Amino acid sequence: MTNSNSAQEPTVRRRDFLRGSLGLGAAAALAGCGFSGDTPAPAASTSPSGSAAPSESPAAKAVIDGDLVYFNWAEYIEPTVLEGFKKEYGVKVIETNYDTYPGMLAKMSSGNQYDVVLPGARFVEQLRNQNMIQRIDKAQLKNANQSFGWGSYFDNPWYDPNSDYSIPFSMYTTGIAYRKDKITTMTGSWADLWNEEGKGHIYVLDEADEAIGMAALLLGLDVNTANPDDLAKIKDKLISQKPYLRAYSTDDINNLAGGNAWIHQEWSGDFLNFINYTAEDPKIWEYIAPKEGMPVNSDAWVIPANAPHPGTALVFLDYLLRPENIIKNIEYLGYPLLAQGGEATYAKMVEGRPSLAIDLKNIDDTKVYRNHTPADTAARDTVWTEVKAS
Amino acid sequence: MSTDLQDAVAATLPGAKRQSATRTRLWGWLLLPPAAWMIVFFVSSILIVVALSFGTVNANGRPAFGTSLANYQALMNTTYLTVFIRSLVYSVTTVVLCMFIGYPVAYAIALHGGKYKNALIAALVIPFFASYLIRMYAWSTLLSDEGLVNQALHTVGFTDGVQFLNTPGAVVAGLVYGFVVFMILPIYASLERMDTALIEAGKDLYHSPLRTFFAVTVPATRAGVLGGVLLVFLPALGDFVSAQLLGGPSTFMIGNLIQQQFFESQNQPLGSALTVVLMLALLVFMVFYLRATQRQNRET
Amino acid sequence: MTDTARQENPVADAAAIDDQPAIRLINLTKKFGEVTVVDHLNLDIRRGEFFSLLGPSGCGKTTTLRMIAGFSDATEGTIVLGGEDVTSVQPHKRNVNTVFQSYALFEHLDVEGNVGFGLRRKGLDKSEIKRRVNEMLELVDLAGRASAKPRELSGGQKQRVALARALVNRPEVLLLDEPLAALDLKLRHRMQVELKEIQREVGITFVFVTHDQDEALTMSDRIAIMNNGLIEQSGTPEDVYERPRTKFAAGFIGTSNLMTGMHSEAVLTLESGLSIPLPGHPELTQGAAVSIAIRPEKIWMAEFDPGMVRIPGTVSATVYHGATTQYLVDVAPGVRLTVLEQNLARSRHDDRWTDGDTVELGWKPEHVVVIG
Amino acid sequence: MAATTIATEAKTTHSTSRRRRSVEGKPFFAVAFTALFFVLLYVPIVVVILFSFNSKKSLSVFGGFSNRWYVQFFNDEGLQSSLRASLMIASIAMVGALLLGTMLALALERVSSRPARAVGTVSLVPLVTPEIVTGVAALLFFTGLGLKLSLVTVIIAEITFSISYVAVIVRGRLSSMSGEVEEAARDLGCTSWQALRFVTLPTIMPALIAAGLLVFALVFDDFVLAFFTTGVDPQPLSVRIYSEIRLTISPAINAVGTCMLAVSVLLVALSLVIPRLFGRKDSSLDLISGG
Repeated sequence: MTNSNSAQEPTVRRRDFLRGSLGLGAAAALAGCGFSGDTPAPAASTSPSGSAAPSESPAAKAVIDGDLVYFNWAEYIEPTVLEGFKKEYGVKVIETNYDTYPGMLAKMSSGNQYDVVLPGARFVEQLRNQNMIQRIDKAQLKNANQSFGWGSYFDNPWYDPNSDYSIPFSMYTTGIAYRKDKITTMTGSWADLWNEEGKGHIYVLDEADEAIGMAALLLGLDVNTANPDDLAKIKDKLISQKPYLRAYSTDDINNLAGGNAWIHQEWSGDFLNFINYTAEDPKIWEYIAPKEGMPVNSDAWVIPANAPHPGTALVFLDYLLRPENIIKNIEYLGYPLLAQGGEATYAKMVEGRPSLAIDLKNIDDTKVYRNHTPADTAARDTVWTEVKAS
Repeated sequence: MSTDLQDAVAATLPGAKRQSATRTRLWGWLLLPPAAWMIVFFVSSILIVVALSFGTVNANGRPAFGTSLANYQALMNTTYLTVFIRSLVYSVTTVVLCMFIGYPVAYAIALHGGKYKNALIAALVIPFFASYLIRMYAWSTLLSDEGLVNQALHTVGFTDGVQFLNTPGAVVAGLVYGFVVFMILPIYASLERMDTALIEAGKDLYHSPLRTFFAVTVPATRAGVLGGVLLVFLPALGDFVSAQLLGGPSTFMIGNLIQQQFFESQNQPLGSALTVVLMLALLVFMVFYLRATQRQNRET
Repeated sequence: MTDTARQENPVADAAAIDDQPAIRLINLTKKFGEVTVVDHLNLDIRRGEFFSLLGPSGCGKTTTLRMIAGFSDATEGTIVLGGEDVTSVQPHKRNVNTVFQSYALFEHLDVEGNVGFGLRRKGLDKSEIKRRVNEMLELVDLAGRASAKPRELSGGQKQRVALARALVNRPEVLLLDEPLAALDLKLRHRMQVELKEIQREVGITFVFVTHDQDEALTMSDRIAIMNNGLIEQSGTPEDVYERPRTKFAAGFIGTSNLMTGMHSEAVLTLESGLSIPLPGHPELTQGAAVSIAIRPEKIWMAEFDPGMVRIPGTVSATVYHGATTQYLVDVAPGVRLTVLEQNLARSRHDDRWTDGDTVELGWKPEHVVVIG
Repeated sequence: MAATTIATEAKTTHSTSRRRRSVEGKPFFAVAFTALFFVLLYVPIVVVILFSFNSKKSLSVFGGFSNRWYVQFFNDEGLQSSLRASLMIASIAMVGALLLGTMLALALERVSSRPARAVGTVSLVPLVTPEIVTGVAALLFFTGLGLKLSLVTVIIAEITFSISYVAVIVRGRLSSMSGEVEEAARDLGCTSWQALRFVTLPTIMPALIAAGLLVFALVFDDFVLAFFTTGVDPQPLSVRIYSEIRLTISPAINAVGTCMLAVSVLLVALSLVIPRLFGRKDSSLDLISGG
């Protein structure tokens, strides 16, 4: 794998190495310099534009070349779709799950080899910039026209120019779910997560981006801010929320179903899934789109650079793009898929619940989570750690 | 120190005893494979943790070795201190609760279990062989606001319901539930080993069974209790599952902090530093523990 | 001490031994680091004899036994077993078997399995093993317990299983390491008799290690008294009891009244000034320091015979033992003798002495043992 | 032995001093407290079993009996492969830890040199190290060496963690076995190895069984180490359970839990029964509990 930025790489590595071995002796020398997972060629920047041209790898062909090593959220696919793939192509699916995007990144960085992974948009960019994923040859996908070529936004999304490296999957907003039978004083603002009525029954998603983004919107700041003053305000705001909170949790459906949550920062699709499949009485539940604005995000399938079976991965992605599978997944997941007809299917599902409507126009607006420089990422992580730890 | 540790640890564990040495070369060779294994996979891995705790995160967001003290400086922060103190408070509370719960149970089984003793110990152990996660999950659904317990309370007339979950109490309860068996077994073992003639003698001497209990039984089982303290305190201090499944917004423990650095914040060097601090804290505990057991050994 | 060693030297003694010994130890030495546990030991044990190594704990007797068995390597010296040098032969190849102090039975095997263990290792065929095991169980009186597990047996039964397990292999020599120490007194006495009978019956050389002088005296053909890694004296039980050759031997076997002083002209003068006549020892040099030992039962307190040595004393304590009474008699400042008197039918109660009585002690000159 | 004595003693006091005891009330307190303890211990277990038969997809409302979650479990290839992976990890780790732990125990019982004591101490450290530390260390070690995380790394980590348990249990048994027993075997014609094979190992067999079962159960259920060291192979069951209960409602997990419970009941029952087959009156449980 070649890299246009690789010229500066050796010096960095050697300096790391010397530092390590001088200071720490055998153990450091043993593990080499930059520690493991310092994958093939570190890119110099993680600039949000993603303009640094990644490597050109020989694109794989859509031919079954082994079992599918599949890495996704738990149950984030319609079961019969997965079953159908196994039956039709006679392969096994080796499934592993992650429970946060950073967790996913950690597992990929530690050298684990997967065939297909479903990262969130900003992680697609990060993986692309770090040369951890491979180019997807659209010509190999018979159903590529479902996502591309009809004037779709995803012909050239913000996180992956020309969608060279990814196939878009779903999109979602982050809003607030609440119980109408318990709470009568909602104002349609993020401030509702500080609601007195709901004190002790309010949940915030256990994700740095979502929590910081929510506070930023409430304070009128950029959801991606890394400005120290902004972060200080956000931190104070989030800490002021603690007395109202029941917990930070991404186990949203359980929290809603168990009756512990009266107000819950919530992903649109999980809410739909919950009221369609789990809620005892769907009518008492409402999803609101806060007036300060909602983060809109999407995810996309990628094939890691070190995928053992890229051929099978391509066959799988093509299979997912079949119109019938797109519809099955939308209905099961409750998220609109980023493909032809996806929006219409979704619109039918959310009839009468306008707050769940998602406008594709918002997919690259300011309320999308972006990548940061390592220093900025660290600053945001520190705020989040300190909020949770306090 | 090292042999003290060995003896002290050995003393807390079942059936451990010192023994004379019959030397044969065979035994020396037998030592090689396990020794090599422990050095390669345990000692060196701990050394890597220590080494990485002085490392940095490079421009790529990846960990790199270094000689920086920055991670330790970052820990000099009231936030981390809060988490540390909180973890200590939770673990100590857990140990104390386990002691008060475990002692009567061990006592009842050991001295009043009769022929059901083995069956009772089996009944005690079985749940701990079934998935810890599933049991914790069962508790969390049982105790949720509209879970079975609150439904039951509702039918009895508590219309408001009680919030059990997502509180520090729930975290400690989870820890107690998870580790109490490690307190019961050593106490049970020491009660089993105790000479019951002591109790008889004590009854003659003190007349009151309660006074006998405190004057005879408790001191005789101190080794078991100390062993239990060790076996409960250590895992409790490093746990992160209980706080994650049962905790609230302010129940973060060191274990959660470490896990977060490794799997969310992508800051392995800081996570390593936290791990080293945790190990040091345990070392301090071990020193005090050893003093206590030595004092105990002198007294008996 | 070197005297003793020389006397036991098989090379010097070789002519005296008509038969080849079962065991010959030559300059056998064992050191653990700086500590010498067995010190240039020379010893012959004859075929078919019941030989005891007697000594206090830590004297090196068990170490000697372990070297003979092969569990412990000799630092120096040679072990000859039935004419063959076995010094560096592994234990499983030596034709000796051991009865251990702890019995060391195999818990996972029943009595039959335990007893037949050695035979199975030798690869004998099953019926032969069965026959010999049964025979041996008959001998040790355990025929009915062949299928019992060791933990179901009493101490005495375990002891007999251990004995049978060793004997069934028909070893040249059977080594017994304090095998009776763990038994209670009554059982111990019974087992002493049984062991001796079994030894007579099978005719195998027994080397018996014990710290119990009674045991050694009643069972052995010969006894070696060990101390600090050296053999102080060896000989028949009567020999070592009646004629102890060293102070240690005199003190260790039975009770002895030991007195040390200056010899001149058939009189021994103690430090306290007491003079004791010491007739009949012309070999003693004038002015030499001499120790004498007299057994308590050899001292009379009345009805003296002519020719006895007699000295006065004061009874300081009496201990009634039933068949005997023990008196402690002060004969000079700091010199207290122990006297053992039979409580015979003819002696009346009133005749006995009480504390503070002035008495006269007497003994026959030939009962005085002079130690170098 | 001691156990029987205590039991008899307890019985006698019970009959002779009933009146006095009821006045003071302590044993009644202890017994009642123990009963309550066992109820609480088993409440979640009962819930798991009950809801594994729930006809509804709910963990708080019981809608009638159904075997749908078992059907789902047995048709869920992911859960199945995780179950197989966990069984494999536990079996291999059990064998490996037994082998190394027994070697360690035998050596430590007999060699008292300084390096041996050092090894002995080090081998006990994992017992007193929180799992998260061991997990972090294993993760950094494997990734640092550039080893791919896989079931193999999980197994290595689990063996490292389990050796000390085996060593402690086996040493306990060995130390109560007189060293003369092995000498007796050699005396009766065994080489050192044969003595080990024909005498020592059969003698400590109950301890080996107890240690093996304990390690199997601990490893099978272990989450933390597996979480840190697992790769892309089928995830160990505990890790899959963790990601499922964090993100979805899946009563199939209760079916899994019920099956695991059934297996562990079987294992514990075996550990009670097997030593009897070896003709010993005490059970492996005594060893686990140190009795």
